[in-house]
Amino acid sequence: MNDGNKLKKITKDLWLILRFPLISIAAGFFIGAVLILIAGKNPLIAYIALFQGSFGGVDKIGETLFKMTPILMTGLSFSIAFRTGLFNIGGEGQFLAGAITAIIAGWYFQSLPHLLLVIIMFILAILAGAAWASIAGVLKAKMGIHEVITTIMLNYTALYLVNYIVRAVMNPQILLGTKAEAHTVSLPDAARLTKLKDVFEIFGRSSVHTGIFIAVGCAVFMYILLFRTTLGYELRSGGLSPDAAEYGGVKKSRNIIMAMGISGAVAGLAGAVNVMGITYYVAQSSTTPGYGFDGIAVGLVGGLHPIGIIASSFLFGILSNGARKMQLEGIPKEVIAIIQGVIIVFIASQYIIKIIYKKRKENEIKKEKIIPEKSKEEEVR
Amino acid sequence: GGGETPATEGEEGQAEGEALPGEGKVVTMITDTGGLGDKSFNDLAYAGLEKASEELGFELKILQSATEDDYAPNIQTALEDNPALIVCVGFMMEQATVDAAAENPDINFAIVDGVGDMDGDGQQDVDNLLGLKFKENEGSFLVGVAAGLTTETDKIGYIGGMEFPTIIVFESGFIAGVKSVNPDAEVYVEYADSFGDIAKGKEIATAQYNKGADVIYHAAGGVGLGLFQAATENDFWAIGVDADQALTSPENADNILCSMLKRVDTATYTAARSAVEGTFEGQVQTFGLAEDGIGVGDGGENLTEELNGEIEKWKAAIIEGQFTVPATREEVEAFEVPEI
Amino acid sequence: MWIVILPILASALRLATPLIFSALGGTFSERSGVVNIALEGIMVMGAFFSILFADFTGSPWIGVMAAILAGMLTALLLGVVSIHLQGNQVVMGTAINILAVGLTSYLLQIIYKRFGQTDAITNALTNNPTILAFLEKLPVVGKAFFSGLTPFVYLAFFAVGLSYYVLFRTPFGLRVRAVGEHPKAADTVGVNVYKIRYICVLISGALAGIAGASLTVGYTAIFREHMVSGKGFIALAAMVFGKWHPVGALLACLFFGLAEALSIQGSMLGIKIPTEFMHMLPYVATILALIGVVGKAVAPAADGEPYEKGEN
Amino acid sequence: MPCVVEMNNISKVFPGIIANDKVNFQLKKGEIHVLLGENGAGKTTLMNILYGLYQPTSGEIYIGGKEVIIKDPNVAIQHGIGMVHQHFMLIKPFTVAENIILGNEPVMHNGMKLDMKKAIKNVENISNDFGLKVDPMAKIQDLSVGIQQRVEILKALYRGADILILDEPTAVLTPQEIEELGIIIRKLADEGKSIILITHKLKEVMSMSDRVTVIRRGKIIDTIDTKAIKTDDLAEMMVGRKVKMEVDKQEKTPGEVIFSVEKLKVRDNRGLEAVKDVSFNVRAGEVLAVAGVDGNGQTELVEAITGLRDIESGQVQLDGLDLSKLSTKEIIESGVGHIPEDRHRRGLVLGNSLAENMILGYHYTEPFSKNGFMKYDKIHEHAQVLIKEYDVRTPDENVKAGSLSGGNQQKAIIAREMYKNPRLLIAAQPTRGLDVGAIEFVHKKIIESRDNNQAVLLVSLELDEVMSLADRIAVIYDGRIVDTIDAKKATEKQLGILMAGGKHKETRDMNSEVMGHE
Ligand SMILES: Nc1ncnc2c1ncn2[C@@H]1O[C@H](COP(=O)(O)OP(=O)(O)OP(=O)(O)O)[C@@H](O)[C@H]1O
Ligand SMILES: Nc1ncnc2c1ncn2[C@@H]1O[C@H](COP(=O)(O)OP(=O)(O)OP(=O)(O)O)[C@@H](O)[C@H]1O
Ligand SMILES: [Mg+2]
Ligand SMILES: [Mg+2]
Repeated sequence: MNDGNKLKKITKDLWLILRFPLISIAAGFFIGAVLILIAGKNPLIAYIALFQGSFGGVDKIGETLFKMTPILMTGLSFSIAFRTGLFNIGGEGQFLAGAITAIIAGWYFQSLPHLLLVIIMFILAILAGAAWASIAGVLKAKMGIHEVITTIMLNYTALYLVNYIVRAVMNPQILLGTKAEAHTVSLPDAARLTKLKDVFEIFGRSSVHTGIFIAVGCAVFMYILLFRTTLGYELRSGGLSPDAAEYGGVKKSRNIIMAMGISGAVAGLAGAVNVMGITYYVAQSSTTPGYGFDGIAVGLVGGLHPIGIIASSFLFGILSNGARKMQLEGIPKEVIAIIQGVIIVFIASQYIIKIIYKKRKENEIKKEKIIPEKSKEEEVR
Repeated sequence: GGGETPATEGEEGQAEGEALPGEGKVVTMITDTGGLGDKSFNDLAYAGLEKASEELGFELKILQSATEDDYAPNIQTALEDNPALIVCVGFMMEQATVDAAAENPDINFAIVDGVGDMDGDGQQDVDNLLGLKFKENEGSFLVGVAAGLTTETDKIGYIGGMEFPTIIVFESGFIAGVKSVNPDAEVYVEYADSFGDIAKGKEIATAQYNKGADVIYHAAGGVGLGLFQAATENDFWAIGVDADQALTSPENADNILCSMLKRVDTATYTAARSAVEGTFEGQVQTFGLAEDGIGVGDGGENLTEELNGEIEKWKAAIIEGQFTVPATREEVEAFEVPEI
Repeated sequence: MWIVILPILASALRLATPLIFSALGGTFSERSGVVNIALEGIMVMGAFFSILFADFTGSPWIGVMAAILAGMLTALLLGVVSIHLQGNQVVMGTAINILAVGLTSYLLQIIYKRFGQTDAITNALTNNPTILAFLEKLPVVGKAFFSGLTPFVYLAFFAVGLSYYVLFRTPFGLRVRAVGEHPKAADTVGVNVYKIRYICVLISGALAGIAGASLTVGYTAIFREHMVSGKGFIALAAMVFGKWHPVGALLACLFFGLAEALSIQGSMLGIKIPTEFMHMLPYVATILALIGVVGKAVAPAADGEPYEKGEN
Repeated sequence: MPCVVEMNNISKVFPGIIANDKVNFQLKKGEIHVLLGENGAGKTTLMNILYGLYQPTSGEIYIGGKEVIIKDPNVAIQHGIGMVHQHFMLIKPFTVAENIILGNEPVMHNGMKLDMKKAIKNVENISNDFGLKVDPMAKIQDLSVGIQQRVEILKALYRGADILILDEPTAVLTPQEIEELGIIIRKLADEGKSIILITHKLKEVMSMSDRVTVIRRGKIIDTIDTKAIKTDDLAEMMVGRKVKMEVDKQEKTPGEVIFSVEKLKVRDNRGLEAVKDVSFNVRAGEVLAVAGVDGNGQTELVEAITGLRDIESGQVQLDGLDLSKLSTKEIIESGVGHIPEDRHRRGLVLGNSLAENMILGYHYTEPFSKNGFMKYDKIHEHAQVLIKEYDVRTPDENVKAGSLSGGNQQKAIIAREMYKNPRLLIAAQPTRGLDVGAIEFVHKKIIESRDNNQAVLLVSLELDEVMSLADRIAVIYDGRIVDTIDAKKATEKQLGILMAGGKHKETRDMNSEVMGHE
């Protein structure tokens, strides 16, 4: 094959992979444009703002990467469980568990050197997220209690538990003796993740921090775990066909607990990365942070595949980051939510396109009169 | 726009052609996660800035934060316009604001509901930051007086949004006010753990009413709408917060005894004006009864003359400094009803 | 004693009402094989549109109709994508949840020119229906219990009974359950799988729409962003808890409502534990109840599986 | 005799394959017409077209001489066509009556309410009319396959079917049940119903049918009077070559007992005792067949041995090792190979690639896995070798296992299990639904295994299979081994009687047994 043909093939493959998402994105933006018009604004200006906000320089890209960091991780977290046949709606709670654990660890080990401290915080947050998710995992594995119920309930439980810890345990009033605050003590500098802008000036004002590497690392981890390791093979098999996996010597209950645990671990790590990278403390809140739910959308849009999830979290990052600039142009920020929703709708219904392709293929066959399968078999005989 | 908050309309019409001092300048406001429509400090802050913008001609931009980690990036985005002032709303944003102010000494910042003292030394940490603090305990004290004198059952309710220190300030002032005029009254204190769940607000209010409460005060944002609904249905008194809620919820005006006013709009208005006119100074401005930043609103005209008189009496005593209004539960414990 | 308990029961019923409608909606849809993660979003739509129309027409009942319609239209979206186009039902539900929040906030700004909330309506359906007014006159229970009920509470119980009847006593119900268990088997005896699923998804939308209306027109008299905040998901959990059965869903919702009522009134009952733990009660209690009482819940066999007609 | 159904020039194209190629098919009134062909020949497809489940790519259908377009099953039902599908179309948690009336329910109160009383009455009526005994109130999930099939037939009759299509109805039945089915359909034919019977069992063709149409690779080979043809010729027409019907089995002296089951008790999903005090043993180089009607505890027995189900009490020993407390994984490791009865549910992860499926069960062992990582190059190599060796017909090893035909799926499973070179090979219903070519292959492999000195436990209800493969036959009935006999001495009749419930009972008593739940 010569180079020209190769290039053609690559472009064709790329198109095959990207056509559904691209059409979906186009549809989302089209409907968004209509809504912007109705709101009496100029869609062109809005979208220029959106892309400037997300791509208008390295610093803007940095900001997009920043936005993408937590949702990439929760997207991975959701997908790992989903691939094992578990619907983990509990990303919110596991995220919170990781976040508050990072705070606690950061406080009690604050005298340790940076790298060691960070690693300890990560490990503990991972364990906390895993433990929180494992409640649902164990209840499912041992008692058959549906994980949808338990994870939803555990989200709220985590929220209120964290609120309590913020108010009555890790509050500066209690630990430092200063006035009461609606948030925990702040992480010491040694417990914070480095901002890229502090190392590379080119990142300007953006908030992106080294957490993005951890997030991408998680994607690589998930890829290797699912598609390269024996455990991943077992998890996937269990997700696709629990009975067959059991037949193959894979324990159902172990699979469930492992999958929930790993899923929770990634979400917990996401929580830690988020406090260590940007907020530095956990505040009392009336609602869960939302990243767990975003992770569901990100994971599903990304086709539950690590590479797809990197792409979809990047897309969501672009949208929510670009929304800032759009807001400055006076465009309702809800338009972005609607665009996101429409994109997901179209990705969900990519079947339309599949049908068209199927029909086309059938017609081709009719024309060419492909020889039936069995005549090949005859040759073998 | 930020709704029907009671920012007084720009009366002084500008003469045609006269260049406004704010022309070409930008002021950006950043909300906390409550966002616009909270009927509280976000809306009020916006109303004050809108008024200033109309009068002074600067361009007002707004950025709403969806999550806590939007605070810093939003400030960074705002900085790109090189604005005359960045107004950050809500104590939750204090840390992010101080950090950004320290990094950008040439830009003026204001923080609503915050001081800017993150290291806890009692001093503002940066010079280019204007802290706008309110003494909600003072206003809550006065509506507590109204409640204590109005109740016939000697049972009074209080609904807080979340058990934040800043919300406990309302609770403390209110209880002190009630106790000052009606030592026998019992105050039911309940937190909704939400600022938006109207249904929960209505349930709590109904429960307090069922236990005999006939005046209920809230510091719970949207949850308070449920209180108003319950008050109207069962015909008891509710007390509003932040804005004059008899005006913002006119359907319930007949049952809103009065409201604890927090003039965030006045504060942001003055801040914007000083920034545009070049008189901005980094400092802490405290708004209490004395500064007219806190007050009692009676848009429903439900306060009797007698009650008004009592409120005025206590107000004068506070302004004169005859006693300090408690702002924490410990201070309420230690509070002794002053003789005035 | 009753004077304390009865209002709590009334409160539990009020809190359970939106959940009941929504969980019933979920039951219809999932019994026919369509997973409905979109309950939350449909409730948001119902809550918003009921107030919008009640406000503009002055009639709360028109508001309820609007909620039903809005719910059905939203559900139709779920239907078209997940039934006809065989899209992923979970993805679609997630999309609807995002869309509903975005769209209502957007419309709020476009229509009310304001953030956050609509106007309040003045004639919300919060009083006992006139024909049942006599209940309020009963001694003790009248004032303490019945006066606290809203028309939607009665309607919810009626809806449970009706749903049970429809699902388990009518030919339609038999077909619904068949389609949810084994769509191909239903197809081969001439049952139109798509039609049944569409009808069920629409019923689901109507019920979740009413759930939204019961929250606003039937209770708070106003729509505010984030006021649904997770109730659709709780309803989803209740549906599973109730084993995809209308009566089961009812019991699960009542259980949850009671726990929530207790958590709200807890401190007034003299229970002195930190408020956060009080608010945790309904969620923890649900988990404990599942551990203690209820065994394995088995979803309809074809729940979540798109059905490709004929050629598969 | 007039033709009730005429299918002219029917073609059906699926992506990548022509399932029916200009097929012409006629069904005469009152006849039993067998449609014969290998796996994947296009039989089901043709019948699905007649029943309105598929639309033909081209061609016409005439019913009673009139051209019709059967756009969906409703239209087929209106034209008096009923179909019993290869994979039963029954709703497991529903009762018999509910299944039968579905789509055509008796109602009261103007259609507002199901009239279950009437439904049950109706079902009882047709059940009596046609001599197909069922309990209308029983849940499908509690019924044996044979009874389930009756329900399927009743479903069609309830809808007034005059033309009855039975797609591989005998694949899951015992000899007695098959015989009974033969009587039933003959009776139906005598009453004027026209019957299309799909099968690839030649014996049945000979005994049951009036005419037979042979289809190969989507094309009709011929339609002939059954009386005018011999079995061997049919087989040749069907597969296009000579087939050996007999299994080549050499005499062999078995070795020591290496596998034994003692006083085994196992409960089924409903908690009832399904295996009651079962004891038997298998020697090296011996095939022990457990013969029995489906639902007599075989499933539970095999699941218990392989660790897929908890053992209530008793012992299972392989080479002196007690398996009863071990996990599935440990049991596999101790040298058990298992061809499961349900290849879709147990045998394959249909959504995984063929290559990934061909290591299931030893996926964690070297060389396929090392230090917790999968070695995909080794895995693919392995799959390619097995595909070649076992003649699995597939484009390559990367396709999803679910996209293979049933026979090829079975070959893949056998290849995988044989590769382990197990001490004990459990083969449960290994040829269910396979065509003669495929069966020949599977049988050859099982005998190879035995000749390799492995112990083979064959669980089957196909008497031919049992008799030709086994050295000893243990007959299981109601969870007990009722007798164990030397295969050389066993007769079909004797086995049939044993399978139906004991030495002294008559065959027809079986009916009351399967009916026996109130
Ligand atoms: N829905 C479908 N899509 C694509 N191909 C199909 C479909 N159904 C059947 N086929 C293909 O059509 C061919 C004929 O299949 P069909 O089911 O009619 O065979 P059959 O004769 O019934 O075989 P068996 O004896 O195994 O039941 C096979 O090659 C099969 O793979
Ligand atoms: N959508 C499809 N695409 C490709 N092949 C299909 C499709 N649906 C069914 N088939 C194939 O059609 C063939 C016939 O289907 P059928 O359900 O009759 O299975 P079968 O060959 O009889 O196998 P089994 O004995 O396991 O039931 C199978 O080979 C199956 O893999
Ligand atoms: Mg300081
Ligand atoms: Mg077939």
